[in-house]
Amino acid sequence: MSAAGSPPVSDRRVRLETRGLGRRFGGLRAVRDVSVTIRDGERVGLLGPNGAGKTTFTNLVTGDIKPTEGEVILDGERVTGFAPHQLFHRGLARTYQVANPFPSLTTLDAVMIGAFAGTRDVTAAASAARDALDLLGLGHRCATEMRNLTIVEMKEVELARIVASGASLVFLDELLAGLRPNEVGDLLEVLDRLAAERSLTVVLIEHLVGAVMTFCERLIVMNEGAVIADGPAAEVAHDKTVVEAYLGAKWRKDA
Amino acid sequence: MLRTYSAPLVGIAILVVGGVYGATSESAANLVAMTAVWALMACGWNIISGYAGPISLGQAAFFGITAFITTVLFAKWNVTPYLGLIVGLVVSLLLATVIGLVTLRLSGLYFTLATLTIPLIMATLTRYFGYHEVARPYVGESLAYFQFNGSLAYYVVAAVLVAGALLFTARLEGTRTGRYFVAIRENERAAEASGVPTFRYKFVAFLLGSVFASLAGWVYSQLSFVFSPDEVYNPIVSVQALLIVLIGGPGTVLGPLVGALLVIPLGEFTAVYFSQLPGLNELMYAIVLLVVAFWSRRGLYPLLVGGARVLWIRLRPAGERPVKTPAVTDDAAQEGAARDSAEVGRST
Amino acid sequence: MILSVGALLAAACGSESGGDSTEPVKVAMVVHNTGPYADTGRMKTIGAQIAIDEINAAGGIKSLGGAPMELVIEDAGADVGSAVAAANRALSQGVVAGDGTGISSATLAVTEVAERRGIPWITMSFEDQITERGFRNVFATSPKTSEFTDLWVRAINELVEETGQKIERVGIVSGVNVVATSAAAQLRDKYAAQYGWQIVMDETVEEGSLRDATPIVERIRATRPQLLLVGSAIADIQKITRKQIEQGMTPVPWVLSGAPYLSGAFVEALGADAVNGTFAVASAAPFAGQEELAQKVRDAGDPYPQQYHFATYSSMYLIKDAVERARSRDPKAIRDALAATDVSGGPAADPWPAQRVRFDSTGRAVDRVAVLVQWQGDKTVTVYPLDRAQGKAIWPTLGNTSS
Amino acid sequence: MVLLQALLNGLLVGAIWGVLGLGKQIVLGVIHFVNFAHGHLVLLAMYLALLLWTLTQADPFLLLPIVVVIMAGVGWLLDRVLVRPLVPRGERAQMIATLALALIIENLALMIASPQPRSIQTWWADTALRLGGLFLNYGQLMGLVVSAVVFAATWWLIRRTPLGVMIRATSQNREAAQYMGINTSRVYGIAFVLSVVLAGVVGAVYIVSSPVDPSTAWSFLILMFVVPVLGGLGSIPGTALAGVLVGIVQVLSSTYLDIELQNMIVFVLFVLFLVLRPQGLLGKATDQFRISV
Repeated sequence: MSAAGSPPVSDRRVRLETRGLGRRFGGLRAVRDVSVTIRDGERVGLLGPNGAGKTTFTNLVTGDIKPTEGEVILDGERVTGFAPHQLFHRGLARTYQVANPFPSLTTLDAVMIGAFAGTRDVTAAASAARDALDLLGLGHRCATEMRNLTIVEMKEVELARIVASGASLVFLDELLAGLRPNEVGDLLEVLDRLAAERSLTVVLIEHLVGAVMTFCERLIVMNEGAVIADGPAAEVAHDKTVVEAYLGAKWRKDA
Repeated sequence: MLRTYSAPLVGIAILVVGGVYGATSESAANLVAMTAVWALMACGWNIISGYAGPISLGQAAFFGITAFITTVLFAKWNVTPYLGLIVGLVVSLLLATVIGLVTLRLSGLYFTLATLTIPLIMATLTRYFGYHEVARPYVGESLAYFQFNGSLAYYVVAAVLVAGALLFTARLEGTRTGRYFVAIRENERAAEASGVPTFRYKFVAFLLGSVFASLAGWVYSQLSFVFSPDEVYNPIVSVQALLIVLIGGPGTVLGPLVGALLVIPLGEFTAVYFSQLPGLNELMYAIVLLVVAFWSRRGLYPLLVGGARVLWIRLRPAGERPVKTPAVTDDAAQEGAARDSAEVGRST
Repeated sequence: MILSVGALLAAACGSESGGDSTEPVKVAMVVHNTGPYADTGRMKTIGAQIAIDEINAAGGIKSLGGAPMELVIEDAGADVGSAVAAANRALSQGVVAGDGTGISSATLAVTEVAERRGIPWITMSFEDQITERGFRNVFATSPKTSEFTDLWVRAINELVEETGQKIERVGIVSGVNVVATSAAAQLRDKYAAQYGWQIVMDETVEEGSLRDATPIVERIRATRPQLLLVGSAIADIQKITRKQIEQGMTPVPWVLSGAPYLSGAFVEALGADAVNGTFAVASAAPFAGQEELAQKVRDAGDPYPQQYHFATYSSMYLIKDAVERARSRDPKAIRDALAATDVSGGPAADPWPAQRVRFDSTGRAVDRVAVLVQWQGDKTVTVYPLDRAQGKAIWPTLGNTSS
Repeated sequence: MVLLQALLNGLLVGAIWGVLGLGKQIVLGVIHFVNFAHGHLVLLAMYLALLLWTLTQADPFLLLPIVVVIMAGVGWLLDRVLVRPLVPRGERAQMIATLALALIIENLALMIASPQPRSIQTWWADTALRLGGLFLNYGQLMGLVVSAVVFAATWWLIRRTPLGVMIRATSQNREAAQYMGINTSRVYGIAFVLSVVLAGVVGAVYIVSSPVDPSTAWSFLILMFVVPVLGGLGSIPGTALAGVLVGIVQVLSSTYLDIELQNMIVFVLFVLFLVLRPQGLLGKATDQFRISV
């Protein structure tokens, strides 16, 4: 189901690369020596038990936290320690576990904030935001305050903000958290459509392994701050260490 | 167009009515003039803390320095207050630049505390260099020296400035900058991750706020006749601005004016009717504040406009507020961060 | 438009005149009834009320057919802003003259309101700027701060000579307020040298912020001043004095200037033992032969009659005298009468050391003498000027003060 | 010699600032509640001690436990009527409400006790222990002892008792604590009462060496925030250290610089710390998350 007809992953352009990325807090190493490469159009699932350092790693990449060691290279540019907004303007966007960052903004305004990455002009940003919302079938919700949306709608607005900003590499942190199984399916279809239409490179940070397996062709598994497996979903899913470390019971259940 | 400026137009109407009332007697004129000055001060705080988020208690610094410069230049070198204002504004902006660059990196309470100390430091320095009380020289009715018998003229000046501030705020709401401000207030980290250069925009808001505070301090120095550091650098000055906006409605165009219309006359009222016993007036004042703190979370302005929505907010029992979405609370940034550190903590 | 209308109305309610004899002559009292200076307001109101009652009991203002006098009291609150508001309220009630506030910053503001509205105003404030702004309607009954230092330094010397001792070494401990700092400055620049005093220690304290008096006491121990001059907040004085006692020293006597060191608050804070022997300088005070008035103050509930009561008592009589001579309720006429004031003796002049009140062209009192009051036990005794003293000053041996 | 005396006095003065900061520390760290009225609770305690002393003439340190008990009651009451409703309402509501509370306490004091400064006289408050050329004021010395005891007790309570575990758990993550079956609102209540009790201790000790008037509380306003921030959020030893540091800075600056500047120097130090070492003297590095995003 993923980007068919495009050249094999290995030949595609490298979007993001981390070299020995790590972060210490006082004594402890929350993330250590993470070196991964993400290529154009890939759909990567970043998995790991609670507290494996997934979010911290994401924060290091997206600039929320400054790394204490290692490098982040985005489209060939060394962006280690850049601020999130700088990376955002370079096409790297993220969502937070927090479902609803801007509760008292209207849906349109919330999306416009992202749209300003493309244009400084308010009307242009507004129309870009409208398009994005229409694309997600939220056109009728433009004037609604975020806090009055359903969980699914909130998450769709998050996606709309990314679309409107024209970002092409997105880190989605627990996008599926708090959704009912059927909702998960629907949202993933939406995401799949977006990814295809806007040729997004997607990294899903998730606990729900089953869902991730249906969407991602590649898995990166972290544990205790380090990458313990990285490769095609099917292989990684059957990798012994991973199964023991994390997937085991859950995976069998889902399969 | 009209939609954008409907609020400021209402405000201007209110200001005109105030002028008519101020014309009835000198004490009425003094009251409306003071109200306008504080509304102006509040507009500044509203931009920093009502729109962009960081809660500043340092506004007295800019209020005071302009009052100081205007008065001292006039008293010592006979410089007209108009020039004094320009010098005051320049110095305020420089000061705001320094303070902003240092303190805006702090978040939440820490920023508030840092800003709280600035005016106290300035008060000490001012006294240290020998300025305890400087009377604004008296030259009688003189346009050249911005001096008029009767406070009504000062009211007119202050009212024009307030009108300007209201129009500016309304215009701001529509712009990208204004939207960025609100995004930062709602959730600084999410705003940053949505491409908002949060520090730069908080800094801009801080500078804007300092300008309004300077203007307010300038008019105030003419209304109170005498500069005294203990007075203009008093934490109460900053707190007053905060209270007015919180009562009027933070992040709304008319909030500062509405708040000032309540708070300042209230102060005057309590001073007149509760002066039998020392402290009784401020006690009454405090009790009203307490009521406000509990009763209306969004301030008075929304109560007047979108009464229904505020009602809905109030009807929600405190306990039921969604804890899972920290963005709802005012210190979302911190809570978000707290989550991270918790996450880090777990990954040990 | 609004401006012109306002100007008209302001002008309209500006000048008051006419009225029949039964209508009371209103006098504004803008004083601090609340906030940190509430004590001064209380004392001034007591003094004024006593005077008003006496005047009315004696048949009011003769030249206006026995019209009674009436106080219009407004609260100047805690800051200049509210003082201005209070003055405006008072002046919009048809007063013919006024008094207040006594606290320099507020007085500077209130007197300007009075000047703009053409209402004659009496204040006991020492602040130089009060009478240096070319105002026509403002009259100050106390000496200027800038001259006062000279006056009380001279007074101290006279008193000491009485005891056959001589002052050579003094220390300055000055709080950060207008009066104190300018007094300290003058001592440094001029008067100390002029009277052969050597300033052996010189400390400036941010009022009430003194955490620990040891550093100062250490300096006292090291430099052994014979007197400590000027003074700061009561809390600071308390700490410094108590700390000396703590370290087994005989506390160096204070000569305090510029804050209310003559109230019950002072003795309450320091304790009778520590306060004993302390001098406070004032511009007015109860003198020998004024026991009756002093008693009236005590009956009004204030055990320590002092300059705030007496100065305000006097200013009511000064206004009364002016209205009598003006034979009118017109503030302008009363202003001119006040400017021409020259009273010797009687209730208007007796509270002042010179027993005479005149104003120079700037509106400042002409006859300027400092008063020295000393705490003897928990009683205050006026000890200077000598000819009107209530009692003799008590001096410790002014020599070696270290233990 | 002078330096030694100065350091000594700094210690004596600072010990009580430590307790002041400790109370604030608990409210900030555990409840995340912005209390601008903490200094005014100290004021309240000072007047309480004064009142009891005027009534009984008993030794202030015998009165201390009584003051503490009364303050505990006050704390309980405030928790019910003020803190619980305000906690979920966020910083802004807390600021207005506690500022209002501060004004109420101050003006009640003004109405009841008048603006005059009042103080307690005791035989030992102004006698000193002499060690060679050094003087140790008995009043302050006892203050030091009391502070030491208070710190030890608080540390033991937080680190060594089940209640302490609950408090720490709640301060880490309220939700999680709730899941673990901790009655967090009760813990909040206890924490707040504890902070008010500490304010009571400060008041009862401070009145002995310093007169009180209604405006005294504002001089605590900054210090009460400075100390916990300087010490590092959540660090009890850090708070003690910070208190002493502030005291020493005050005394040294008044010994060697202008006394007028002593508080300003503390403020400047405070701002510098906020910017340069936001986690404070002994704060954990992860705390910086709460400061720099």
